[in-house]
Amino acid sequence: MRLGFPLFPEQASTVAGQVDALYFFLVAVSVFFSVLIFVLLIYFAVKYRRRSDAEWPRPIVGDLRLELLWTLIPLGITMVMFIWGASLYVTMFRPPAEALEISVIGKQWMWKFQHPGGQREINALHVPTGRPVKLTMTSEDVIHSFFVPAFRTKMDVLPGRYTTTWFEATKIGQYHSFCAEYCGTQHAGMIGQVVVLPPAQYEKWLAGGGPAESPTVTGAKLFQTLGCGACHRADTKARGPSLDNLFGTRVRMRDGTTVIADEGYLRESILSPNARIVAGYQPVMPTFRGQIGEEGIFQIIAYIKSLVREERAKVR
Amino acid sequence: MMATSLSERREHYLNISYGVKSWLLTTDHKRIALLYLISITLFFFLGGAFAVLIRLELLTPTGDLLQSETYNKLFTMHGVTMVFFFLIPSIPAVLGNFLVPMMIGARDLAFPRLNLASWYIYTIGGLFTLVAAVAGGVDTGWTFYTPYSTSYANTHVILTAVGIFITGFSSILTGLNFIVTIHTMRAPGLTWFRLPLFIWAQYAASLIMVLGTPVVAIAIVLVALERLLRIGIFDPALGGDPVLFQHLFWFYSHPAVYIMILPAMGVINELITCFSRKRIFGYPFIAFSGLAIALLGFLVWGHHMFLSSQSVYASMVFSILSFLVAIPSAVKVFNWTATLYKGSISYETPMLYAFGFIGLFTVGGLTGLFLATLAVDVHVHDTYFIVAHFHYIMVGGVIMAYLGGIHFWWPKMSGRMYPEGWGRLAALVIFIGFNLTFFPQFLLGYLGMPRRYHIYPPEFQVLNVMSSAGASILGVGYLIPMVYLLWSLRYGAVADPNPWEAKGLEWETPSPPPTANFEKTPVVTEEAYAYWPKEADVG
Amino acid sequence: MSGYVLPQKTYYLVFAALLLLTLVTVEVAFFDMGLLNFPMALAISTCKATIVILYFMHLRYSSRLTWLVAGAGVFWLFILIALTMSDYLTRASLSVLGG
Amino acid sequence: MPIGRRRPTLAEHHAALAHQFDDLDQQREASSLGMWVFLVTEIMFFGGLFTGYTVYRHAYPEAFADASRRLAVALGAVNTAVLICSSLTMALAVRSAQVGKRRGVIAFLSLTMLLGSAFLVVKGVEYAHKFHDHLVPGATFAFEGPHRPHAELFFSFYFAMTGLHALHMVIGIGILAALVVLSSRGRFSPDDYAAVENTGLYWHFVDIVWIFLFPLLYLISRT
Repeated sequence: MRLGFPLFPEQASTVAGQVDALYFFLVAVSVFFSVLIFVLLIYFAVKYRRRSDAEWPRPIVGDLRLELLWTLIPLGITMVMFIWGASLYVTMFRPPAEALEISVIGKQWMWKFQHPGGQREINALHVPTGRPVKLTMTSEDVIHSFFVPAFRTKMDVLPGRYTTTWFEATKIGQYHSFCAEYCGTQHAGMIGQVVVLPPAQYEKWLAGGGPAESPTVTGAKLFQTLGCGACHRADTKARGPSLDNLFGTRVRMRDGTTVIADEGYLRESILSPNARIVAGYQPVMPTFRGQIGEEGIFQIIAYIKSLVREERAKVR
Repeated sequence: MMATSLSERREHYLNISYGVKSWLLTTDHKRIALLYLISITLFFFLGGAFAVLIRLELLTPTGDLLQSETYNKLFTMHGVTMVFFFLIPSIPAVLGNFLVPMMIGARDLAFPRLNLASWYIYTIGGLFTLVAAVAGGVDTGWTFYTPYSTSYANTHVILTAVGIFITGFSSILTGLNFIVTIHTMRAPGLTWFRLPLFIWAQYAASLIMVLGTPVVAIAIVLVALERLLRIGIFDPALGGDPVLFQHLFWFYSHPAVYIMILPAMGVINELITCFSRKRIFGYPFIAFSGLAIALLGFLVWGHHMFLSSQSVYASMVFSILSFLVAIPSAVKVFNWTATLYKGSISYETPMLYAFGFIGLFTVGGLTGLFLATLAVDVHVHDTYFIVAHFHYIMVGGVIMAYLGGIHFWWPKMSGRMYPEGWGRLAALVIFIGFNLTFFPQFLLGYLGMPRRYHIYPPEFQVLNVMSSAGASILGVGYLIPMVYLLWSLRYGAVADPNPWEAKGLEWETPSPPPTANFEKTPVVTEEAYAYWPKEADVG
Repeated sequence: MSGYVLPQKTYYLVFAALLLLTLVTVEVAFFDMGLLNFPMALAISTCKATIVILYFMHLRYSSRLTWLVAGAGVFWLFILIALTMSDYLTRASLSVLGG
Repeated sequence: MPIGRRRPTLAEHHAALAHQFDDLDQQREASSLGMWVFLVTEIMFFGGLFTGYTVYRHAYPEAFADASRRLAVALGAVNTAVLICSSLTMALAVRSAQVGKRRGVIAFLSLTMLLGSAFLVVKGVEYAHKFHDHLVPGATFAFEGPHRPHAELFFSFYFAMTGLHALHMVIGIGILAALVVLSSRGRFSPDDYAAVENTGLYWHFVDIVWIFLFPLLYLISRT
């Protein structure tokens, strides 16, 4: 029988099937216990219905073995759920190394995407099948949440920091993307589309939008115009640490702590340069807050990432 | 029906004095309970009216009935009203206030004037919120997430925040009053393990009120301050962290669910034992599982924040702890079911509600496991799955138990019997309407429909129409008791002191009770729920 | 409830101890002990708070229930801070607070 | 609570005995327990602020240390001493009530009020300085040095925490004033001084909050 409406979402990513398997396990456990309780309730209610008003049944105190049984069995089952859920979550949380990196900016009330080649989209996202896609996301205003039901993917998008999520699409088609975190008046209007294309068509689509400048190139230009290179130089007189081969390494701070130079750290260093000072340097860098938008920050970070030489990147 | 019997001329708490002043200045816990009953009923139907409009709008996938702004305000006001002004005070402030002193054989709560003050504080908080609603409403969602609430919303956030802040103190003072009363004012012979389990449940809920509410109070103050003064405690532009607000908010607002459900569980113990004439199965396990829920309930708030950018490690800790809090709830359900075994079961209205509660709470509790499971929560978080889950707990659970309790103790409170046939009918209508309203929302949620959406893709419409249809049945179901309970005040049969042949000190005093509850302080010599012929031994 | 009347001398001794510890806490703040600064300040404050609770607030002479209540307050404060920090201390990057 | 401690019949009716209690012991136990439970809610109330403080101090240690140096440590230390003195006088007031010395009660309560007011005056002076130095968070905030936005966070906590503390002091002084009046009318006796005892508990609690606030705000790093 076919209903005129769906009862189950499409599976269009590599994790969708795994999430659904866990979901069905949970459904099975729930149905089992619900039915158990319902049947017992109804059975007892009928079998032991009051037959005369003078009926006062003999008391039962309780039973330690039963109590232990229905404490320990649920405990065991829930621990299976925990371990299964947590291990799958770790997979869903950790993007594969060779993922296609797309930057996402949420704002009231739209999604802005930029592909590694520089192509931009609003509210629609084109991705290829068979290749992991990593989204690095931030918000220009309030908290949003990027949700693609068909991929079983969701992650909050916060102002002032980066969050990431990833998926690998498996099925060609068009899918809804929603904003799942309430974000104001047009929250329900933040519905977008994810268009999954075969790899060849994706390449064609990338090429079809006219000439685009890659974020790395734009970032290099921004780096120039903002004068970053005046201090961040590779020579000994530099007032700021060199950015060559910086990305992904562990950086020692003045106060003895260390920080991984990831996107979040670079973002903070541009906007609040004095929150953490690299060992051997002085807090002299001015903030670029207000001079550069979220997109520009993405581009500069892309440029700094491009300063990692290949062999080093492989060592990591 | 107008015949006046001798018993009606007996002096009791309702007829000892008349006039508005005798009610507004009363320190009698029973009268204060009725003040609460009236005020929370008003808020319940107000919140219900908001829900009706929400369900009407959701009949169609386009936003054709309401504007976006209006819809956002409606679901916010629905949540604020129902959570802070109905659910949290519902069982504690009405049934708890009425019953706690009577069940432990005391003349009143330890601090009667503080009790009256709690009601005034609640009312003032409610007025602030009502003024905010009338003046144009608030649209942040009942969760007040920053930075939307602090920097972007241009509705009456501060006014509503002040209302919730004030009402929080009413909850704190009620909890404090119960804790002290239960510790110090039990009748001679009434040891902890002879207490009715309703008292244990109220005690556990009171702990949460006292320990959790201040934290949400300060979080809300900080939101209001940030709005007023443009300081940046939660504002990322000034180095603040919006996720910190979520921590502080859920530190209270998750345990708050247990403020609602624990007393509901307490009511169920009383109903199940009375209408199956059985000693409760596994008394100490039920008693301690309540305390376990109160404690563990404070350790799980991070499961609301799995996707908030909370650290993966913290999420794992919160996930495993969330599974642990499910165990004591399961223990309770199994013990209730076992209590029915070899009982003598009758089907009066309160018992029907108790059956409904156990069934719906089982579904609500089990679907909670989906949300504790990290990988599945990623998909269902902030969708209608969540909406369905917490309505199964709060409406299917708490309101069922509340209505069951109201019917059970109605003869004691009013001195009149409600009409049994209508009672059973309403219970059935509510059960059917409830399931039709909220079960489709589980499917909608897994399909991916986000919450707080009034415009949605057309393929979700059929399930939404089912839900709205169910809501109209549910709405009618709630109106029926309202009508016949009021009717019974004048025309109901006069109630005996103990119409259900129930055990418990509250049934050993006339209906309605005298102001001092008991002619002389009762002495307790047996355990609770001693539903057996005197000659039979326990064993 | 403490019907117990303490000798005045006890109060003066406690008072002296509190003033002394205040002096100590100010003094140590002017030494750089690196990572120990914070635990040190906290330890001294906890000492001071403890003697206030035990003697000025008569907890030492109060019922077990009062101990339980006071302990619960401290324990729940610990839950609030510890579980919140379980998030902040284990975030992948220290700099996720954005700035 | 031992079984059967409550007596089944009404005990002697004492003027101070409220109708819902059986005897003065029970009443005293209830009022003391109620006060302690209330203090627990106060711990959690301040607890929210302490949590926020911990989070941000952990995130921005340098900014917090830098901003902390702008506070007047001498004034803070003097205020700590003043508050400890007031706790002593409060404890002595309770003791006087226990042994039934009405004059002692009035004198020590008044002294406590005086010391509490002195604390608030010093606090007011500090606030005025901060206002003058543009260290009050908001539009006029000005902070030289590299840590401006995060220093503003520090001062937000400084004002929120000390402000909430000062509010508790003001309420405490109000209650003390009421107690002085009641005491002079002979309201308290060794049988019935719960109000004095409970106010004492409250006052000491407020003192304890300050004992933590002082090093956390003023003494982060003075080297």
